[in-house]
Amino acid sequence: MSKLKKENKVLDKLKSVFNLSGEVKRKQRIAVKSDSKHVSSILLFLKNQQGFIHLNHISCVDWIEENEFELVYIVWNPKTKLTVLVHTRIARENPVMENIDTIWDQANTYEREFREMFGIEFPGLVAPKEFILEDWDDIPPMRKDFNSQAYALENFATRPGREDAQDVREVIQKRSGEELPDFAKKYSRD
Amino acid sequence: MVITPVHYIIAPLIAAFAIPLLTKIHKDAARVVPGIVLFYNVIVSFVLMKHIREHGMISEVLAGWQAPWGINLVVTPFTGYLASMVSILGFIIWLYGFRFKRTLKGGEIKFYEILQMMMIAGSIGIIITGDIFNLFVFIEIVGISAFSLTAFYRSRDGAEAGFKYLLIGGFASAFLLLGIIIIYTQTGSLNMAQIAERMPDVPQQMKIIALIFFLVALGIEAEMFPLNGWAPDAYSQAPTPTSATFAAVVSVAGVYALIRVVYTMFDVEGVNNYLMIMGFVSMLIAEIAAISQKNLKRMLAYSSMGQIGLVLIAFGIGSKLAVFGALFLMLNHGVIKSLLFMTGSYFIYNTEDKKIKSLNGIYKKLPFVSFLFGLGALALIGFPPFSGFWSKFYILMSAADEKYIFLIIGILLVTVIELTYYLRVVGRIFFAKEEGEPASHKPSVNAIIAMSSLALFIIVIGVYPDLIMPHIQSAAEALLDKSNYIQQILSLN
Amino acid sequence: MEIIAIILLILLVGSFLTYFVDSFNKKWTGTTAFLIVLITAGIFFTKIKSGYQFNFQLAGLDLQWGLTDYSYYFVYIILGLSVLALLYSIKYMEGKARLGYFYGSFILTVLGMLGVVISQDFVSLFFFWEIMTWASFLLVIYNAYYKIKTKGIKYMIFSAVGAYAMFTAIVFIHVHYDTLLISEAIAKGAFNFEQYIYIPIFLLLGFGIKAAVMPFHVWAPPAYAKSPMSFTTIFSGAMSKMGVFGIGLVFTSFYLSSNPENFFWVRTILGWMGGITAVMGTIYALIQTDAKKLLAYSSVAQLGYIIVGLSTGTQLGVMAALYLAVIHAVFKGALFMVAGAVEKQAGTTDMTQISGLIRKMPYTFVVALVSIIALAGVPPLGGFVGKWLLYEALITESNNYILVVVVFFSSTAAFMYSYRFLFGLFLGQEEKETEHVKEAPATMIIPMIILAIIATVAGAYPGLIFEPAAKAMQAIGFQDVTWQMSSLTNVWGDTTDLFLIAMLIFAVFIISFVFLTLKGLKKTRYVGTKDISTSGELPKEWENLTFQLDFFKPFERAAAPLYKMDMNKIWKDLGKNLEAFFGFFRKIYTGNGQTYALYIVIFLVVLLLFRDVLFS
Amino acid sequence: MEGIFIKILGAFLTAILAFVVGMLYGGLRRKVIARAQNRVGPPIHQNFLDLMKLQAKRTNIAHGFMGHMAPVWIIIAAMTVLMFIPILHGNLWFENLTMKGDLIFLLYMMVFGSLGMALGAGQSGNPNSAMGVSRGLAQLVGFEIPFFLALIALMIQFNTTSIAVLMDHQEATGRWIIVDNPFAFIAALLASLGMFRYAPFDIVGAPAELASGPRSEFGGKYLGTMMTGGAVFAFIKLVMYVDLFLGGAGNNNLEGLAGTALGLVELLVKTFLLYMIPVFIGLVTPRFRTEQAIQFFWKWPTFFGILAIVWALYKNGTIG
Amino acid sequence: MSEIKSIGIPTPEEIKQAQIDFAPRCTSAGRVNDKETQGMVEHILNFARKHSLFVVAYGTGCGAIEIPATMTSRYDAERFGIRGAATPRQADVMLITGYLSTKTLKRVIRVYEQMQDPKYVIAFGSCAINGGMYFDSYNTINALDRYLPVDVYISGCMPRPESVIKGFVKLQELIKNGNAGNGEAYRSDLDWYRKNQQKVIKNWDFPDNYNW
Repeated sequence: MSKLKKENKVLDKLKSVFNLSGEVKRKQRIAVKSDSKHVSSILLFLKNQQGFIHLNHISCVDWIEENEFELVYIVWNPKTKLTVLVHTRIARENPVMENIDTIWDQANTYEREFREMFGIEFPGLVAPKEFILEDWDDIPPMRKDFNSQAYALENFATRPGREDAQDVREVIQKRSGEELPDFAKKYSRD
Repeated sequence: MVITPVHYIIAPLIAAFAIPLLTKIHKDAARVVPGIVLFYNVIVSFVLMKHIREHGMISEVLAGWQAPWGINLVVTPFTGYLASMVSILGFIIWLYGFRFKRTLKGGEIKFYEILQMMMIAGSIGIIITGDIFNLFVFIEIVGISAFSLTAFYRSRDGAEAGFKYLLIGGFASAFLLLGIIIIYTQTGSLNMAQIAERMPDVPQQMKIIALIFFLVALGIEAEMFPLNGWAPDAYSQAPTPTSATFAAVVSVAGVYALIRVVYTMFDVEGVNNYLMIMGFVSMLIAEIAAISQKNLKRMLAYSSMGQIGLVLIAFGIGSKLAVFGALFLMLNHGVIKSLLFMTGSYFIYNTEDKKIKSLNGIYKKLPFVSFLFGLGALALIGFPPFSGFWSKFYILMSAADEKYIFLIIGILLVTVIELTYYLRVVGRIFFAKEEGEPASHKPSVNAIIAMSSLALFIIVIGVYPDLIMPHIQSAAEALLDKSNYIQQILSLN
Repeated sequence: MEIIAIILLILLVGSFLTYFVDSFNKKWTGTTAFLIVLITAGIFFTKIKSGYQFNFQLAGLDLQWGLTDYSYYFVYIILGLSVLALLYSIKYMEGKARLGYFYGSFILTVLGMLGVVISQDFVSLFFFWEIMTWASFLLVIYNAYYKIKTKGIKYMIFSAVGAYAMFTAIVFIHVHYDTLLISEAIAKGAFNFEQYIYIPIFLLLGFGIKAAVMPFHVWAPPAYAKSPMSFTTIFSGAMSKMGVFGIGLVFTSFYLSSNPENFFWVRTILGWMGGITAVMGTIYALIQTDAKKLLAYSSVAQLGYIIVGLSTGTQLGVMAALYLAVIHAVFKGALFMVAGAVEKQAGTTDMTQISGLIRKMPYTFVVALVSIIALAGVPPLGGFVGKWLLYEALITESNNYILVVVVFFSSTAAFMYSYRFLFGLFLGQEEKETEHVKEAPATMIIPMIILAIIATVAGAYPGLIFEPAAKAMQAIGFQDVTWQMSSLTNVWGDTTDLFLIAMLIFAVFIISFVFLTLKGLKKTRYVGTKDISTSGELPKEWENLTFQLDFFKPFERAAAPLYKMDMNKIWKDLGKNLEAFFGFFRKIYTGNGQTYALYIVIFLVVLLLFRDVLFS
Repeated sequence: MEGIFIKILGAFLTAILAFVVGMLYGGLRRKVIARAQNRVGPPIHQNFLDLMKLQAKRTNIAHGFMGHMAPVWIIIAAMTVLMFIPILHGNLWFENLTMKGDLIFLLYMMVFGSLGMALGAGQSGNPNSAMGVSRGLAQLVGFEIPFFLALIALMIQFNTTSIAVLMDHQEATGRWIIVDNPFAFIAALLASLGMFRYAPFDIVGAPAELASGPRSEFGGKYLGTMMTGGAVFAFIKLVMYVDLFLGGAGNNNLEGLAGTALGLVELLVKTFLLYMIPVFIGLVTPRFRTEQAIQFFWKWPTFFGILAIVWALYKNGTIG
Repeated sequence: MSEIKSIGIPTPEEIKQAQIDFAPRCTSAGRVNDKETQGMVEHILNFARKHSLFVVAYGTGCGAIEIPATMTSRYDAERFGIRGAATPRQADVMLITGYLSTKTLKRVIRVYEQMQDPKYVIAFGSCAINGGMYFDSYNTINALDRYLPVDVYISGCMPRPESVIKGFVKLQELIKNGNAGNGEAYRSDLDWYRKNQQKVIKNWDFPDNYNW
């Protein structure tokens, strides 16, 4: 424990200020979970008070079973070399998250991507509507309920023989007459 | 000879007394009678000019006393020329101001008309009198009319300007009287011809001191720097016809008095240089001051002072060509500046304030007046083919004859300054975007006639100066021929 | 009455007549003006021959009007260009306000210019010079609604300074040499730079300002650019040549002189001033974004060449100057007309606003192309001849090797703005804003085409211009001027045959054009300017593919030191400081009566104290 | 009559010679560069194949009249300049219509083509084209100055503006002008680097920056014709340099065909050697920025140009 | 994961139809340049075309990095007359280097149409052939020759420079035989291509007229 003094200090500080749960994952890495309402204040606090001046990344995970999106904000302190991951969850229906590109300009890019790929709305986000996709008219493609294969089959002409995207391993096995190696079975589609 | 020089004086005096009475009979009499009188003066001028061309100069004595003891009126080609010029311009200014009353806010039309008439008559008196004390009297007549006219609007600014004028005019009178006293004690005469004759006997110091008093006193009348502080205020506060009169008539009379004293009475060395230097300084300072003026009438006033400076320079050069140029310029300045004041008055009448700024695009409202103003401005700067060109041309020629190279360059540079501010105004009038909607007062018929005749004069003389040049030539000769003047007056008796 | 007086009277009366026609019927104003000048030109060219003289007296002065071969040469420019400009003007000015004012002043300007060249005495010269100046001033401020205070006045102040410098010189000629006749003054050696050096210097100053020589050129670009284009045509084409005319007159004594060493300094300085004018005019022309301004600066540069040519004083040099005077009037007249046509049809000449007019205004473009080629001095058009003469004069005759490089630099950099003009207005992207633009009306096209034809013919047969130019040179002191109809020869005997060049170029042109057109004729497609390879991107309507701003930025960076010398700023600062200085003097008039009284007293006391110094 | 016929035929022969040699030199350049980079490289006749292919394109796109005309200007300039430069001195067949070149005329005629092509490029509306033109014109102003200085030096040293007279002079004295005025040669040589537009002065068509600049909208027959013109132009420039500084070619005493052949060989050797200078410099240098290129020309080359003039004046007896 | 629908396998009829759709456009039948009809002049010109291939490399995917390698001294593509061209106007060959997203396809079509006849297309890698590992991606097209006529496919993921050169040599062979250059086929079958293209590119804003 004594080794992770810096980490614990930051975590304690955060816990004392905000109502959140969290843990020190490992050296130089702290993960906290918070309500989506408080994320911006936590980030501001980290940036202004604790010296986490750099936003590394924002990532989004679609927890379709729990009907939630998880957003992870990763910030970094260049002096202490600590990284804080701020996890938060928002509802999957009409997802709305607070816009933080006023805190870090580069957040704008991530938020544009989430808006396009997950359909999360960021009120007050000023950016062109289209980011990577052009003329997209389906549900956002990174959501897990989006069926990419079906979409591809429906929209793109497919080379004959590849319509169903069969698992070629069996064919290989049949042709070569060899047993499939274990690692190949492990990643089997079924 | 039925018409004599005394008619110049008598007619206005009688009319001045008669007008209040006639006003009782018909209220328009106050406006018509001065016109008749001034027109009569014009006739007198023509008759007298014709006479002196045929028979030589006239010296009329008053009340039977022969010169040098009595008061005498002298019409030489020189004085005759100036008197004619003054009377004609006076008449045109009257014509212009004929319907003047409508613009009046305070004051009474009859006083205005009487004072205006007296001012012109007094100026003529200054020019034709041969007696130095009489000169003083006429200067006082002009001065008093001028003070009252300056304060005619009874506004705060007008009163202030009138008071300033009065104050400085007081200095002028005092110094003039001092000078006259010194001269009288030394020569025992008040007749200019006789003074001139006896002048060589006067002690040098006395002569110079008397001259200095004359120079300062008459310098005030002739608007010489630094004695001309009254002028901008007086010009800008007086009614416009009066401003025109100041420029065209009163200043001419002032310059005449100065020149008469310097050229005829005294024979002091260095006066010419003095006139030249002071003339140049007046011109320079006046034009410099004019360039930053925001008020149109003040700008024109400073411009007048500059032009008078140029006249003084020419008189300072003193050669025949220079005097010729100076006389020509006096005429041109009278005509052109009257035109500018007349047209400028219509601009001011049509705007709320007297600012140059508010003249923007007034061309569209008053095309003819603007055209005349532009013409006047170009003529005053001295562009051919207008009359202003020739006078400036001859003055510069005479300066070149005397090899005053820096003077020439100086005059031309000052002309550039003059050109700058005049063309700025012209540019504003014709080309700037108009702002606001000032009331449109179209010029009346009499004003149009007055202004057109002046403009016509400018163009005609500009294209064909030979029309007027012989008269000016003889006038210049008469001025320079001092001994002839003395002899004629003293032997004619 | 003398025929010359009648001609001037026609113009004078015509000026007023036009003014009144305008208030009568606006449609006929332009036509009236055109007819008046056309009639004048007709009478002039039929009735008056070179050598004509008319003596008379005015205002006590002996005056003389007349025409030498030299002045007749300039009459060609003035009247020829004026007639074309007025023909052009009819449609160009249609629908504008104050036509009477415009045409009245226009004719007065023509009167002034004609007067200047027919004057054989200084008083008339100055008289007409001033008429020309103020009449043109009225036209310069015709368009400048906003910048009246700076733009128009600048022109007038510079002109006035020049005119007054000239005037000073004139009075001194009168004083020192007791003559007002130009020929007598030259004969008496007034311009010989021996005694009274200031006389020719002042005269050169006066003429030089009109010819927009280096430190005094600042009035020219705004004045040229702001005037209505139909007037700029003669403003730049003919009126600036009046300065050239005058310099030629003054230099007559140089050309005649038996000891030209006297003139070494003046011609060196003037030549360098011309060279620097050319360079500065050029480099400022190529950073302009307004086509009119570009042309205006270019005019300044071209006048620099003419001055250089005059200052060489050699046969080829003066021939170059006179030839350039005509050819510049021709192509620059045409170019200003082009700019005017574009302005009229497209509403602006700002090259950042419009582009790609070539399909909409093909005839205008062809004229612009021909004129620009002539301007750039590329063979086989007329401009090359002038450049050739100038270089050969500088290299072979006047041995001014560095100056020739300066001139060459200027004329090479002129390619840049030549291209910029064509590209900016006619080539490049066809934007939606210019879709409505149509070809200019015929009366505007015809004068342009006439000028373009002249520029073309002058390339193959420069002798047509050399002939009157040679006569003119003989009138200002050269003997045995040689010239050929269609070839150029320098003193070393090297010949360039222009007719053969023109024929060769024409033949190659036809062959390669036919080859290129006929080959795969059916499979060659003409597409719009939106169809360009933009890395596969499809240009959107709103996307800006026009490259117009900072067009020559690399050159600007490379030549940055040259751009630091901004004459305009120096003059502006001077003006501001002077006004502040004047403001100080104005404070003398405090408006307080007591102060004034104090002045009087002090003045009296001072006079009394210094009475012995002042008077005696 | 026969003389004229021979002249016209000779002019055609010259044109063909210039074309063939120019194209071959282009191919040679590619080969040399390839060998220098330790690879095989294209065959020497590669440029002919390229040209043939371009001319054989079935479809062509032009962006309007000026775009269509752009190659025409280049051909005009190339042919006219060619006709003014003597290929072989005193040879009956290669005198090119005997239009002995005036240097100032040549100077102006040589920019004719670039300007015409610039107009065509301008009409395409491609911003890259205009940008390339802007750079090209700026560079032109750069290298014309030293080149002109060198020419002036020659003019005043030998009192002529004609290229033919200069050749006569070299033949008469037996001394090349490179010996008489080496500084002029240096200045002109440095200027020629800009004229050839190889690296480091290939800023006009810089492929990675401007997508080949003015040419970006030309393909097929237009590009092919431009290539032809460019090849002829390269040859002309080389011949001009040889004529001016290296004594020209064909000054042998042999009669008839042998003399002509020897002269041509001499010409080819000289031009080839001269050509290799810009090629080798281009091989080892990266690209300048535009302003750097201009400033380069205004520094040392201009200095050498002025030195050349001083030298010429000294030799001429005007000074010193 | 259960929500993902299973994808129906196309019926044999559909497969047949698809094969018919592809058939005429994948082979070299119906070209303007049959070997039988090819005259002497055309033969010579084809020789020139074969040896002078100006390449516009559309770096769509990972194959873009293989092109510079191909041009280096080690592989020296220039000896075949292959040379980079900066713009489609000058180019003969277009290289599609790798997977092609729908967004890129639009640009590729534009570039292809701006090239001048005769023009050739070489497609790199399995992604360009059949979608490769992105076969089920929502934005990668699977069969390039549905949208553009392709002359040569180079298999591999990615093909090495040797393969690329092999592909070029194959193309040269085709050119020599007069079997390459599908510009005119594209033009004549434009409706079919347009239909396919418009299916992928939703917001179709190309100019109406086809621009060679």
